[in-house]
Amino acid sequence: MGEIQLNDVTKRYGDVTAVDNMNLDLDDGEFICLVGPSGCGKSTTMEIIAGLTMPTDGSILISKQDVTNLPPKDRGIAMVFQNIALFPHMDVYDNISFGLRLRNYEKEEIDRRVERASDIVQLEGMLDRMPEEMSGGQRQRVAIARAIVRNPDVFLMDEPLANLDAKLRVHMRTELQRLHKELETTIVYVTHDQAEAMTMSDRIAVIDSGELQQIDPPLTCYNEPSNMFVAGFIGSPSMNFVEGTITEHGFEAENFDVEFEPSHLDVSLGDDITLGVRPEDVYPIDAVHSLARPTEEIAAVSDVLEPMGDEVFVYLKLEDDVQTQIEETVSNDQLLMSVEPDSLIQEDEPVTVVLDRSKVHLFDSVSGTAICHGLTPAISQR
Amino acid sequence: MGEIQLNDVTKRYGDVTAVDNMNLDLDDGEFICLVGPSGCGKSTTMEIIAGLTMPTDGSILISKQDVTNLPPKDRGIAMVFQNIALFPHMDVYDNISFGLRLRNYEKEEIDRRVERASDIVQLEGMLDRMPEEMSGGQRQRVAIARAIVRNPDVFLMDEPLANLDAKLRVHMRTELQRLHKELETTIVYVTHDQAEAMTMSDRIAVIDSGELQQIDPPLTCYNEPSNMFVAGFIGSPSMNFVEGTITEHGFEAENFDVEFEPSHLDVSLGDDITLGVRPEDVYPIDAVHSLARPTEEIAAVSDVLEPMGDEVFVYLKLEDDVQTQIEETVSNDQLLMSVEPDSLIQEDEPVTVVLDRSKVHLFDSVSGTAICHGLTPAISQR
Amino acid sequence: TGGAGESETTTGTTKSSTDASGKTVIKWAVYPWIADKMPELRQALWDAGLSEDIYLEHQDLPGTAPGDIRSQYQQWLSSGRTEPDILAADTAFTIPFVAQEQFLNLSENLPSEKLDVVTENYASQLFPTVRSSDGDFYGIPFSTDVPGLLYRKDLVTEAGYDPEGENWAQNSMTWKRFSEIVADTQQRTGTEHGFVFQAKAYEGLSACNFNEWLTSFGGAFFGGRENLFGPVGKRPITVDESPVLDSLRMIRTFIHGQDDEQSLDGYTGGISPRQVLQFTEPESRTVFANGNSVALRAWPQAWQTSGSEENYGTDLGVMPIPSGVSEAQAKNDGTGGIGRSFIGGYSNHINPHSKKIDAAVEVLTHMIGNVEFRYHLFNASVVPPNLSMLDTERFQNAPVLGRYTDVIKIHAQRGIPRPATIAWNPESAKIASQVNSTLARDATPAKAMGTLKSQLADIEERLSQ
Amino acid sequence: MFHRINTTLEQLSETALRSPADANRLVFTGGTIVFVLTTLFPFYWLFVLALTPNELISNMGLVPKGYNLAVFAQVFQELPLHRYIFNSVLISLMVTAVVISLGSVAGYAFGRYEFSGKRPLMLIILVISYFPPAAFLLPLFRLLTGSMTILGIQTPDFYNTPLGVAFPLSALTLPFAIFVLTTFYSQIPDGLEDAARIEGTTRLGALYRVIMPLSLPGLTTVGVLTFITVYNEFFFSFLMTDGSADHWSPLVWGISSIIFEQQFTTPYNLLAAASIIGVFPIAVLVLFAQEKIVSGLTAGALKE
Amino acid sequence: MSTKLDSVPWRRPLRAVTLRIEQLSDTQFVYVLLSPVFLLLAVVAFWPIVNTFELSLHADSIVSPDPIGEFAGFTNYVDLFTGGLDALMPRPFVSLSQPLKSALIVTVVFAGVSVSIETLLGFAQALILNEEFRGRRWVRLVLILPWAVPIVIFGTMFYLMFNSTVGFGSEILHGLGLISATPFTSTQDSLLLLIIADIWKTTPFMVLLILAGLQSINRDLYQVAEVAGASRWQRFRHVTLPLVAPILGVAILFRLIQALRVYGVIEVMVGCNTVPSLSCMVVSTFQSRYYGTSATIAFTTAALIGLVTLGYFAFTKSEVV
Ligand SMILES: Nc1ncnc2c1ncn2[C@@H]1O[C@H](COP(=O)(O)OP(=O)(O)OP(=O)(O)O)[C@@H](O)[C@H]1O
Ligand SMILES: Nc1ncnc2c1ncn2[C@@H]1O[C@H](COP(=O)(O)OP(=O)(O)OP(=O)(O)O)[C@@H](O)[C@H]1O
Ligand SMILES: [Mg+2]
Ligand SMILES: [Mg+2]
Repeated sequence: MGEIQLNDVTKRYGDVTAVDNMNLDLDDGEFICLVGPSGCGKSTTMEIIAGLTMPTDGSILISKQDVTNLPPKDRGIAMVFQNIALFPHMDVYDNISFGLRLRNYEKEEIDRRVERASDIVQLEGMLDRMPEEMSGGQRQRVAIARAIVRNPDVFLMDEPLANLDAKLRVHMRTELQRLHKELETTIVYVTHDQAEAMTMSDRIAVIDSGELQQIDPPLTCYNEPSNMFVAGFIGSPSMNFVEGTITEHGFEAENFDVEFEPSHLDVSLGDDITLGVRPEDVYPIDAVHSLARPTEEIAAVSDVLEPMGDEVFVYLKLEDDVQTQIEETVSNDQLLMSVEPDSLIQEDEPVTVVLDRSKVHLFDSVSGTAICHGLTPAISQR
Repeated sequence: MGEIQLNDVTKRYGDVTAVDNMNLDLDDGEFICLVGPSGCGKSTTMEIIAGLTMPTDGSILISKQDVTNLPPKDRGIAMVFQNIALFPHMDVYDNISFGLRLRNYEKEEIDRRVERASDIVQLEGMLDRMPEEMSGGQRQRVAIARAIVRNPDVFLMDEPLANLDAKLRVHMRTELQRLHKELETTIVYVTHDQAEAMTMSDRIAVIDSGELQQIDPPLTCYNEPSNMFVAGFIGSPSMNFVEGTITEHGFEAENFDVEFEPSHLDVSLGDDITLGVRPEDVYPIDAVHSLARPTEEIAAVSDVLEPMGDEVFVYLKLEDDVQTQIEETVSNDQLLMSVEPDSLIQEDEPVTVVLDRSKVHLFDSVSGTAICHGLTPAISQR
Repeated sequence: TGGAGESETTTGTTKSSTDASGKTVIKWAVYPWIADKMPELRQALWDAGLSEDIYLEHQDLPGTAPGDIRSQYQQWLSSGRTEPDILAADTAFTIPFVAQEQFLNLSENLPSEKLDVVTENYASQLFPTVRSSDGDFYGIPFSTDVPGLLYRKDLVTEAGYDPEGENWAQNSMTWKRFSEIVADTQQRTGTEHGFVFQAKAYEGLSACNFNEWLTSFGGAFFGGRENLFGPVGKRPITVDESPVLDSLRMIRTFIHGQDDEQSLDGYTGGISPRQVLQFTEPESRTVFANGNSVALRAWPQAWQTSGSEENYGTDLGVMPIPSGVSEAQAKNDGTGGIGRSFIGGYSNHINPHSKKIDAAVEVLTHMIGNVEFRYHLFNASVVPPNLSMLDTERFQNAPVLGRYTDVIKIHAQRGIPRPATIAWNPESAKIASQVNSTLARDATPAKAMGTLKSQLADIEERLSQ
Repeated sequence: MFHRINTTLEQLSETALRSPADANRLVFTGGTIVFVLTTLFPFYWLFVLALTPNELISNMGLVPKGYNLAVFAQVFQELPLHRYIFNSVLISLMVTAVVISLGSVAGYAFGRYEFSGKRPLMLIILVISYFPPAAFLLPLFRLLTGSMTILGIQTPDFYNTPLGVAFPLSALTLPFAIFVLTTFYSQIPDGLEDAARIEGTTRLGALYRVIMPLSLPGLTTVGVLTFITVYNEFFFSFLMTDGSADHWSPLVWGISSIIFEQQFTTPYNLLAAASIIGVFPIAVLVLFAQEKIVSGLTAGALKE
Repeated sequence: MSTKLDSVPWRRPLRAVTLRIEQLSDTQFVYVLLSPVFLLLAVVAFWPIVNTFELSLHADSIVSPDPIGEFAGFTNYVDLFTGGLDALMPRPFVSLSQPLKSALIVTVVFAGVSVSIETLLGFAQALILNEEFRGRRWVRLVLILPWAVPIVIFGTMFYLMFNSTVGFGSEILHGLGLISATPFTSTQDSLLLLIIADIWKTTPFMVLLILAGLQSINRDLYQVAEVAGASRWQRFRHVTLPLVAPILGVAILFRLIQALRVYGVIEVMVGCNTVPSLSCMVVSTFQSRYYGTSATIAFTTAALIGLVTLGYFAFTKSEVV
């Protein structure tokens, strides 16, 4: 019940390949988040699982049964659509109960379930509103209620919380998790909210341009991204990347070096390597004592400060004459650091920083594949 | 140019009051975020400014001119709609250039602007796609491009980034900020993303049930929320609230006390008071040394741990036999604490915590109004 | 009007009656206006010995124009419908049906003595349309249709004329004199129009009005009378000859006056409104009925109405169609002189698919020679095919039509039928439009008739037997 | 009805005059009034004809020459108009039902699926409407009056039955319905059908529960147009019934028989009265149906 | 997923069928959907058409009881275009010397003029009915009602209106110098009156369809256009027009086809002799039992309409077919 398997699934629209030879293997009762940049094929994957889109190639199994040619209604799924798709001619009650009415449930049972679902999405007094008379977030909640009112084998949820405010989103997250535990349903979930992906899912599937990049538990993806794409995609703000080469002292970039013994890694001298480090693993020098194994000091100048409430992002220039490009992925001369809000760093002053060795990632610059996660004492040893 | 003033604006749909006697006064060139729970009236406010919805009461001034009865096209606005609403019969290029073509711009000028806008939203090669051939996020980006291609006096953006992934969102944020600086346009922006609201806006307007609660710079809203609603709404995860009463020793709740001299505040003995403290201002006892003025120690038991990558949320039970209710707003017997990911706290073990006195907020339990933000040394002095 | 009370309520087109139950009902598709007379007609048949178990029921004709009825009959008969049992058909279209033996052969079914009655007494002009080439009857003539020239006796008298004294109903009247009288009366009495007739481009123009005009001038469509019924393709076409042209010029003069460059000398013009070019029977009758015209060319139905007590009564005069040239001057035999009216009629036929052929035959048998039956029909303005009946006092004293039996008899003797051959339908259409267009002054009579001649030649050739 | 229209016109002009500056409003109101008047005028004329005693119908002006209201009763004595109307309504309903259901199914197939042969098939259907109805008369009459045997089976005799008219008309009005419904159905966003199917409908279920309700303006229009077309059709009605009210002849037959009744005079007043009465059921239908032609049926459904 | 369907006995076979249908692939499914439609059309439309075509390959039967003459191949068609059949028709098929009196040209002129005007008026009226105003339902009723008048009636109505002995219409138009005093005798005048009558009668057809199209437009798009600065006209030009275009296309297409087949109103109002449309020719030859000729004209008419519609598709780049 509820296992989903995609075998070599490909979907092409003309010359656009929306899903590219995707293989997925989801266990029954798993909570999987699909993440990836806009247009990478998440929704298409969902639609293929649901049976709304026929794959160009490949087959789909649900509950160990080949459903590639089965209509959606026989696949035992419920879905929250990215575009919400309420039935505009039905009021909220009818929208939510649509699937139940189709299945000829008893009136009382329907009422009970609708009440419970509308309670969960906090739409109690609104059952007789028409979709047109509701706000964007309210509509989205109706869509969620419509899905959860049923007991399918699989839930597909495409950005179900995108239009909800932070508090409601936290609430909904909890409810969905509770539901997941209660019904032991397999859930495939698309979200752009990292927190959501991290907290809710058993595994995260990272997709880029229709190709599956990594499917692993959230912390594995965060801490051991299998390639630069995943590393850069997971975590917000994004990981810092600095390009350099392997010398016999370790890693050498334009503006700083990190020393280690290259022979302990699967690299050759002169290889183009990219070093990755997350903003929270960059420390001002006065915090060096809290680090077991810091790197060598790096001289920089603070450029822009972005206070976020609970933390402050500091954009560091490694060279003096560059303009900070806040959104660039790989930039050899700047670093983003996150510090506590009570930090004393001001804009435009020299700052010396260090990295946490155990949190430094190395990637092959050409293929992007991860070479190592954390310069363990063994590697660092020269 | 670009000042917006709402005077006593009310919008009722039947018995639903979507906007309730709203007064707003936005300066020219200001970047304002409207935030509030789903259904609180943000979109309606936007539509009223745009002229798409006639207010039941009140008047609207744009650029000091009364526009209450002016049609949208004469108000000098561009808008990104919450529901996107692309023209289904036009390709991306035509959608983006629509406003320009209406104004008979030169072909080259249109091309130039469309190219620039599509560049900003990273839709370069997609100008000849039809909306139906695009993903949700791509459509939303077209909607953004359609707005920014023009030079209006006012931008209205209703959750323009809701369907974009984190990286793209960061990129778009920067671009919008740059645009804002360049054009010096007034921007009214709805977002559910706290980070967006905090980093982008000059001021945040917090709305609840159609009523304006506070309009202030982001950090003011964060640090000095004018009432419990704002305090609870701004910041994610939400502020902890604990109900108690004023005794002669200060604040006394069921499970802990915070001592101070009540007479220094505008309260009377026996008043019902709610204490608010953000998760990041709750510290495990071993971090007490980093605090200038901690409160008294509070005994608790860790319940659920939520690792978020760069931090970990710890749900604390103040009493032993309660069930953690992750989403409840006011709960006298639990606290949420955010700690570094390398913290050693495990689930289900006793933890002693302290609060940062300078970050403790007190609210009137009945009206919700803030009484004080931070127990300054003067207040704490008994 | 409404139902005449009693059991006979008028229910749409099929008149059913309660006393038909248990009897053999024979459905008879025939003129709608005799529906009211059905009880009397039925009784007359029974009185003549028809079994009382046979109940004759009226059914409306499926249309007004002969074309409608023809195509409907065509559908019914070629698909083998069993009803109606008896079909009344316009002589305009019976020829193909007879030729194709789509009706029951009555010579084989009717008692021969009755058929003899028909051959001996009925107007012979009607026979070509009901008999096949070998002489068998496929239908029995049912009515004779003749028009007349209606005029307002009161008006002409007022203008100083004496219709009774001059016996207009029987004595010779030329178009020339007619036009003078009409113009004079029109002027003296201040009547809007003088003479109205039917000149719309329709069957009634080609078969009737135009046919009458040209015949009164001694002209003919296809040479003489003997060619009227063929042979198609092997007869001369004479529509471009001068009598025909003269007749057209006369009518143009009536309409457009002497100023028309094609006007006919000696005729008084301006007596007919241009509107006649779009008139069929109802429009022209309305003008006359409203007192806006001195004279009208019309069918007995109209005589009956206009001559009734509540209308003009005895102020209505009817005279035969005037003459263009005298019979002696006429180019063709049987043309010229007065009373060269159109003569048509209806005949009854039996549906060979009927389930009640015997009863239907019985009905027809008892119609033949049944004076009572005829009399009732006459009162419904149906002129009998057996014209000798009109000589009886009974008919001559009949309420309205009786007054005009003289005219009917003259017309019945001197009238000319339409040249109803298999080619007539297309020919009729061409004739009507050419005549209408020359009357509208779109072409000279010579040119129009020239065109018509070649058109008719095409048709004759295409359909030559 | 006329009273209501008058008051509407008054209101329209009133609003126009209150803010004369608003040229748009004025043009709009003016246009509406002109359209309403020109449209109503022939009806008014029909009314004038009905009220004028027949013998007075000539050189008519703008007002009736008499007020012979009895004509409306008289026409019921002349012919069972109610029965004719009933026949027409019944046949129209039958055809409309068939056309809507078959047309919907075909419109759904054509409007929402791409398949090989789609365009040729649509063209073939369209071709039917190229032919003048007369082209069908001969074969259809034989087919539907039991005069043919196909594969040894005698075809049924529908002469003088509602089916005789309904059958051919269903087929001949179908192409139009299919094209219109195809157009409307193809415009319903895919997302809504997807949602219905996820909720558990079959494809046809989605058609019935979502696509058809959301195409209500189009569906109503097709229904109304088909109904009226059939109600007023004369070619096949004359072919397949004998004109008797008891034999399922439709209204047009009945009205025409007023003309046939008398060869040489046409009782125009009766004709006009019968027409006014005959148009009445349709007026009622249109009045109710137009409420279904409403805008914004898909509002609030999608975010895209 | 419990369902109560099975407990209703008669539904079980139905359910089995729907289940089967649901399992079909899209293409199979579509053909299953279309089969009843094509079955009906095959019997009641295609078969008669084929039959009629066969008829057109036979000579007319002039004297024999058999209504169908001998096989003649395509001679009827050849004759039609070379004028050989003109003899059997009230008016020539096509004649350059008398363009307005030939069937083809009259038909095309009628269709072209009336459909263009109906489209414009229909659009204007639909736009009015699309607005919200008090009494809209009544105005809608009024504007749609002409379509409800049977052809016999409305033909007679207009005939009487322009008949100089009854109505005053021709006097007015005559006074304006538009027509002669007896318009029904002239093809030109009759054509004009016919077009006026047809416009009155069939504009509602366009109105209804366009209105339905207008009402189906997503209102959000107007908001977007308004905010983008579109004037009333621009909203019409850039939003309304392209979005009703599909249904407008269908409406024009079918109006065009109907107009090219015009018959009834001509017969009733002005007579087929005065305004000889193609369908008039079909009917008149049919009624004369020239079945071969009639079928030939019918097929030629259909082919002509086909040609016009193909031209229309090309011109509008329509996606309809
Ligand atoms: N047409 C309407 N009829 C009745 N109520 C309406 C209508 N439109 C909006 N509302 C109500 O007005 C309130 C405000 O709606 P609005 O769209 O402004 O909310 P919002 O703040 O944008 O919410 P969200 O974040 O969910 O988009 C909501 O409670 C909504 O249900
Ligand atoms: N009908 C179509 N024709 C052509 N390309 C299409 C079509 N539908 C989707 N695509 C393309 O396929 C790719 C995948 O689309 P999909 O909707 O799956 O993206 P997504 O991951 O859901 O993106 P988002 O986060 O923006 O919703 C996109 O690049 C999109 O442009
Ligand atoms: Mg998507
Ligand atoms: Mg909103």
